[in-house]
Amino acid sequence: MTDSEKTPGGASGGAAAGHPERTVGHTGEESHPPPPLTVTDVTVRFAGLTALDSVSFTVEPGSVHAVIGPNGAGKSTCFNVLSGVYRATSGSVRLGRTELTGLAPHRVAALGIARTFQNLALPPHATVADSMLLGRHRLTRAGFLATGLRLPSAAREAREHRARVGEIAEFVGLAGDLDRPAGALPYGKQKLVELGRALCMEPTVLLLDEPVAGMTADERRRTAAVVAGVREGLGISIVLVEHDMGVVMRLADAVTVLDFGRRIAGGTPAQVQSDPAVVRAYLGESPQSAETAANEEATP
Amino acid sequence: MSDTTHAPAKAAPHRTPRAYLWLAGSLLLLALPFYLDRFWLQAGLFAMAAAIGAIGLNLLTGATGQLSMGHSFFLAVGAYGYCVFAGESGEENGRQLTGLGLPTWLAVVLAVLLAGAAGGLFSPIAGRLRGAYLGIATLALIFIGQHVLFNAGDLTGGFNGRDVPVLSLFGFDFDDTEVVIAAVPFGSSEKLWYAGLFALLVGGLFARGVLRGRPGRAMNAIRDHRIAAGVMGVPVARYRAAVFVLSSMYAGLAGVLIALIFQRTVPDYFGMILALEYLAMIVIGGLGTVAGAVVGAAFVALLPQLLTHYSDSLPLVADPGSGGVTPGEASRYLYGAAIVAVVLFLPGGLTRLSVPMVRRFSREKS
Amino acid sequence: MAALEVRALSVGYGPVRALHEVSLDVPPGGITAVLGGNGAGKSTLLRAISRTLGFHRGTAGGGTVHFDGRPLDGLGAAGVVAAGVVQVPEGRQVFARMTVADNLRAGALGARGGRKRYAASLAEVHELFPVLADRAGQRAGLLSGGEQQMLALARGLMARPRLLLLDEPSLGLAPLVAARIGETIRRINDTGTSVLLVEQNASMALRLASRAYVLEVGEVTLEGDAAELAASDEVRRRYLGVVDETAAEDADRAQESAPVLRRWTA
Amino acid sequence: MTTFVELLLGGLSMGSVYALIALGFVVIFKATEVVNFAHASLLLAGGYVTAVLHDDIGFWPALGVGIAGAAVVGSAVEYTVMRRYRGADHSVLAIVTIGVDILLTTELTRRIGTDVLALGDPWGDKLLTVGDITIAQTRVAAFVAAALLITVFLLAFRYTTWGVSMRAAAENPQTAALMGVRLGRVSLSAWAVAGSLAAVAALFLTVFPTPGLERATSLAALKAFPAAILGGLDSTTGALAGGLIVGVTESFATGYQSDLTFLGRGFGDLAPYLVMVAVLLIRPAGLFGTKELARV
Amino acid sequence: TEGDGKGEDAGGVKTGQGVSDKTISLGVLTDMTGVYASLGKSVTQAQQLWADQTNKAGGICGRTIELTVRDHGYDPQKAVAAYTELEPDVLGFVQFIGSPFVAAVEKRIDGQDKGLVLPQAWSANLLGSPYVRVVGATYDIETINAIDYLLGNERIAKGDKIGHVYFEGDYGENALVGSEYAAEQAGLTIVEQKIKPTDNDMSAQVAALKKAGVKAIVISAGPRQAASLVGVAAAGGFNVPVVGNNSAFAPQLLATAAGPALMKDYYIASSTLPIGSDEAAPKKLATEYAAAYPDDGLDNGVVSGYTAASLYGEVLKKACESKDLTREGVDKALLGLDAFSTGFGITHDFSDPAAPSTRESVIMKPDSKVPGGLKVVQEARVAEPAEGFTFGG
Ligand SMILES: Nc1ncnc2c1ncn2[C@@H]1O[C@H](COP(=O)(O)OP(=O)(O)OP(=O)(O)O)[C@@H](O)[C@H]1O
Ligand SMILES: Nc1ncnc2c1ncn2[C@@H]1O[C@H](COP(=O)(O)OP(=O)(O)OP(=O)(O)O)[C@@H](O)[C@H]1O
Ligand SMILES: [Mg+2]
Ligand SMILES: [Mg+2]
Repeated sequence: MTDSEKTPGGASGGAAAGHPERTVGHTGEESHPPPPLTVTDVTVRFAGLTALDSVSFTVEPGSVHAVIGPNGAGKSTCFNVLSGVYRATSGSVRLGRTELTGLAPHRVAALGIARTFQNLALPPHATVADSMLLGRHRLTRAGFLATGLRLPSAAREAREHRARVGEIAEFVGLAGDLDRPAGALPYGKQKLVELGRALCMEPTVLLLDEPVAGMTADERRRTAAVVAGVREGLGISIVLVEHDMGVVMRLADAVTVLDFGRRIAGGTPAQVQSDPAVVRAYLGESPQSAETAANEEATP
Repeated sequence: MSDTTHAPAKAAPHRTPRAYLWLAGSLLLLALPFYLDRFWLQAGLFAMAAAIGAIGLNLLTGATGQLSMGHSFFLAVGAYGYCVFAGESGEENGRQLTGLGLPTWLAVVLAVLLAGAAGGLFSPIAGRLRGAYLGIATLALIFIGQHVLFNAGDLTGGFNGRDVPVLSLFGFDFDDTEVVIAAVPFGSSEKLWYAGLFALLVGGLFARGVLRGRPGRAMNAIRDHRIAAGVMGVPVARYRAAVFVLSSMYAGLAGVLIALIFQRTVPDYFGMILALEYLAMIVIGGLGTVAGAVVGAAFVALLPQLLTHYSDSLPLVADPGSGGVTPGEASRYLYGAAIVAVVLFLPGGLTRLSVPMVRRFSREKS
Repeated sequence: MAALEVRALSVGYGPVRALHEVSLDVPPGGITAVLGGNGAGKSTLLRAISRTLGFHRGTAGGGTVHFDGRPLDGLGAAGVVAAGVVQVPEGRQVFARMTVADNLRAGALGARGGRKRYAASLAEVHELFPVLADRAGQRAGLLSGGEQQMLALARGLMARPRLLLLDEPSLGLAPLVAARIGETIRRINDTGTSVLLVEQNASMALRLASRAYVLEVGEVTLEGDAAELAASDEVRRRYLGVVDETAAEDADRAQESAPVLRRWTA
Repeated sequence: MTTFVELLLGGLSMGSVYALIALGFVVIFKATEVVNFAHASLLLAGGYVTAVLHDDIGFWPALGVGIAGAAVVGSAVEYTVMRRYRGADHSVLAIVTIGVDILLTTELTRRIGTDVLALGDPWGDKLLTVGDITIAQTRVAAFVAAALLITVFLLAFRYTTWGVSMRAAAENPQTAALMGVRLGRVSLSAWAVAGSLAAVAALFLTVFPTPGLERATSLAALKAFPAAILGGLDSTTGALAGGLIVGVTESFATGYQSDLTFLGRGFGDLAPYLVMVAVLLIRPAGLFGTKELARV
Repeated sequence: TEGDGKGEDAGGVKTGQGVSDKTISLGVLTDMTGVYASLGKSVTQAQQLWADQTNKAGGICGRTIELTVRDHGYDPQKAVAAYTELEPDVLGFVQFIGSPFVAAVEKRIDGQDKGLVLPQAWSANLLGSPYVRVVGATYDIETINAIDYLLGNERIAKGDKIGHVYFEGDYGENALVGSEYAAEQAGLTIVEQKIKPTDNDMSAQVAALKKAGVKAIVISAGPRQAASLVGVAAAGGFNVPVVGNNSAFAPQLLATAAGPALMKDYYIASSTLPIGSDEAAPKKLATEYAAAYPDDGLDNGVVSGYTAASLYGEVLKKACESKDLTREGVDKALLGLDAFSTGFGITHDFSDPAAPSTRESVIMKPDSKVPGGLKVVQEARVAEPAEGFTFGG
């Protein structure tokens, strides 16, 4: 396994997230790192087609692991398996020692695996704050009785968690929009709400499906910084699906490349980018790809 | 449910004027039995019962998105449950009836629980169905209910129903033996008025708390995007079932109250029309909120009463027989028109009348 | 005279003001690009042109839109399509419960011309996105994000529009496909279709377009020849993501000042 | 044995009438995803027009006018009421149709008053006898009519863009509009069609063996609910299948009532609903309805 | 003003609720928009007619009669509400359609209200209350008489099977009690077919009864069901006599496809002469009603409505003589009334609240030529099994 060779601390990609030693410090003493997420021989079949074909990879604790590949390669399907939305036809997913395969989504969530959706899954009329508070569901306890009878415990809980939601909104840059219905936000902002909602779950593993889609270059940079900040601040593992190679390059410690449901390559961003198979299947012969194209523009 | 999101502090400013309204309103409600005659009190009581039931339905349909056209079934369970639990076994016009003769307060509790259980039994089916399919499937409940009511004679009394045991709490009977309070003779309606008011208040506050709290958010999430809700950690199936039980319990309570008002259960009452009226209530009032349910219930329950009461003086009605529009018909017209008009001019329900200003408030705050 | 003329267009969503006095042209047979950040009003602009603001409780607060000298203001959404202006909406918006094939049929609803024409268009889009041919029978909602984006685009093309409004066509597409989209846009443009292109992949947009506009918080802040704009610092930094020294510094400063989320303890 | 066959045939023929009503639901649901409670009153309208006219202009013209009339009523409802609610929640729209139904039904029952109106159909109480099996000609006619109409619709949906426009409009009005679908026209046509279907159904509901059209006729529309659902609310074939199943179930449950006494008497009305629930448990979207998606 | 004028008037007549010096007001709880609309309309109009006539003739006890009508459209809630609304302001109720609702308020009537209520229903369940009084033979007895008619004319004999198609609810099920009793007396077997008011097509029922091989059919349902049943049976060559209760016929049916079949071998049992009879009283009523409501048909609802109203009138007169127009007075007056006849072929005896006011039934046969569509085939008489029969006993 090439990707397991390098520790997230020394991640060359980690440079973007700034000061390596601090990152180490974070994933190191300050907190026990999250357990590794191991995907082994996962196969998913739908009537007629194989979306995932015995795919295996490991997400090292506290690392950013990118999964890339052509459209329809099986990336989101992979996420759906990790988050319990789809049940793998065969193979297994483990978080540390706990088996995830076959668990219902809410059980997976309970283990601290949070995700964002590629096609937005935000209730358009609910306010941003509400959507984010929903993310706190697994961390809160107040049930029908407690809330119905307005027990003080419920009130206290609500207060604390609203405060935290505020912090997270501040962090992703939604502080101003908390009271607006998500449907009224522009596409890019809605993407951020999804990110915020996932963060509200205080995850140990964060699955991001195309977090920067529909953003301008510097918005992408900012979002990338946010993601880096998450990894830095919380030291959690992040699985990233993204077509913007620039962002992938900047954030990822390790990359797994899928094509037609098969894992065709893996390793450091640099290794992958120069891998002929990847270039053929995904990046295209021409040196440019979405983001690097920009640099090429800059130097005519 | 926009104002759910403000921290209490934020909500504070526009609370005070409301508080006064609440106070005035509750005083009025408490005073009414001293001024209104039985007819109006009864109308009010029907409205209260309806409101309780509607709150339940709004939890289910409005907040969780499980369309139910079978609500009246659970009302029936409540009503008849109470009769069976509280009633004595014995002969009642030519029928041998079974009853457990439990103390009435206990019977109320058990009836409510029974309704909840009925809901719980149906929830696995409900869990598999969505939208209109669930709606029509729940219709089946009504037909089953009617069938049982008519055929399980020794429990339900068949077509002519059975007498409803008088509710008595701490030795105080809610019956027609007149108690004179402040020179006003108190009959069953006057007494029940306060019981109903209390039940509605408690039920309303409880539901409001639920809707504005963690369960409420989970319910809305299930309504808006089931998969996402699951991924966010909401046990979807369990919640859907729980809400079904809760809403059935509200229906059960409403059923008990209705039984007490009728003083005799009438099987024909718990039919499809009633179920649809409940649906109308929450839509007219506003989906997913307690206020919506209450306002809608008042509207749907009281309007026909008003219309029939003043039917003689309605515009262009002819007295019965003289061929023209009879009062009955006139009130039907107005009722139908009212439903269409309300939904047309107040999309989002009657309660939307107030919400916009609240919204603006919160905007300025943030 | 321009194919599409937008003059002093203002749009609001209830209290929210989304567009203010926006004017822009799409030359006949030309490609015009619109850049802008989140919430700049790009989608709103397209909605205003395709007369679908109503669906978002938005209202045009003034200004005019002309296509080939004909005012579009009076028309309904369908009327605009009949006039030959077709929008590919943001965020895919495929008919999830309908099959891929039916989605494409739906796309052709607004098109003039009979079965032959239809067959021809179908062949084209299939050749452009082979996956749509393979999945003809699959329900659109089950496609992958990118596949849905392809479908949305293909569906737009089925209408054989005279003016094509594209809202972030390359959203969620693999680089290879994104590049191909670029070529496609140029190709249909060569066949005489004018294009109004909203695209976050600014480099591609500017490469394709002849004219370009930059929208910020609902107002046009920059406009002109695409190449010129591509050269301007502002655009280079904000939309092309070119990190020259100064930019790099403040980018880093941004990094430093970027709030760091502390762990939650409770 | 003959009883069995007679019950079966009776059930099938009655079922085909339910199928016609169900098809009315289906068309409107396809186009708007609204469960239309006003269908009962459309039925009454169509029947009423036919009934009052047949004496003067003869049966077939009267039927024609009746169908047209119901179509007009349907369109009027769409144009004056439903159109105003575009984009509203579906359960809201359902309630609106209830309001509309109250209005229409009140008006029509007022006109019908206490009469039982004959529709002057050519079949009267004539029977068709094969061996020792007899069945009313009206029912044969109903069966044929239903089969014809449903085939027509299947073809229409397959070979015209109408079906696609409908489904597009129903699933996502905004995008449909972007495709050039004229939402107004689509739902208008749907309501018109539903109306005329209701009129045809009304005819077969009120001719022999039922005495004629009167105020309670519309109640029969309720029977079409389980039919439409268990067939699949958005499926034409489903409407047919559902209708027939409901018809047959009902017929058997009634005919063999004395053998089913343990279920309690008067089981006939309940049976279709039980069958419906059973079917839904296995196929939550009905026999032919489109399943809902599970993909994010 | 009007209403609780407790006390006495100048003439020393004690008065109570609903009686003022000028007026006696009576309540009418009817259904003119619901399932029983056709019945409700006729009954109400007939009673309105009676009130007008009485007032023209100088009223009763120097007071004019006032009818307050409430149309509950067969909705329990509205019905109970309407009763609650009118009860304080009226002396009693000349009409109360929907016996489930009567049952619903019976406790209050017997308990404190004590106003005289004449329901338009003939279910034996209503017997027993001194205030809720059924005018005519109850369904069970009516059915016994009907079956006896078939026996008497040798249409059926010991050992035969007869079918009974009946409504769910008090009407049908009370009739069933009667038919079962009659069957047991005459050694017949009943084949039951329970239906709901929404069933309009009796094909399945007929098929079932045919299979069972019944020799005759009793129908205790609405006019529509009767028409369908008779029509289907006849068309299918299943030629057995059919008898129905008084509610199982409406003249409008004769115009429908089933008309001929109905006139062939269908019989109705009822506790009044048909309005089409050429006795004096029915004739008079027919002409006057037709004059008052030219565009409404004549049916038995008119007769029973009118009968009930005139009974009330009779009782009021007696109460007036004994100078007591309070509810108690009225109830007492009624109990004293043991031979009441309005010339509709039957004398009623109201002295025993537990017994129906009569056990006689007239047997009639549809005939399109006479107004009201019914002609008498057997004068009022009591079948001897009916003599001994007591409900629930
Ligand atoms: N529920 C399903 N039923 C049938 N096919 C499915 C289902 N879910 C996914 N697929 C198919 O599996 C393949 C992989 O889909 P997936 O969404 O994982 O692709 P992806 O890698 O996310 O592509 P993109 O980058 O465009 O999002 C696609 O071809 C899709 O059509
Ligand atoms: N339905 C709506 N209701 C209220 N405000 C809205 C609505 N849709 C958009 N807005 C507001 O209008 C402004 C412009 O939104 P718009 O979607 O046009 O931006 P955009 O340029 O398309 O952004 P993006 O690139 O993220 O799609 C934003 O401030 C947004 O909040
Ligand atoms: Mg994907
Ligand atoms: Mg946009």
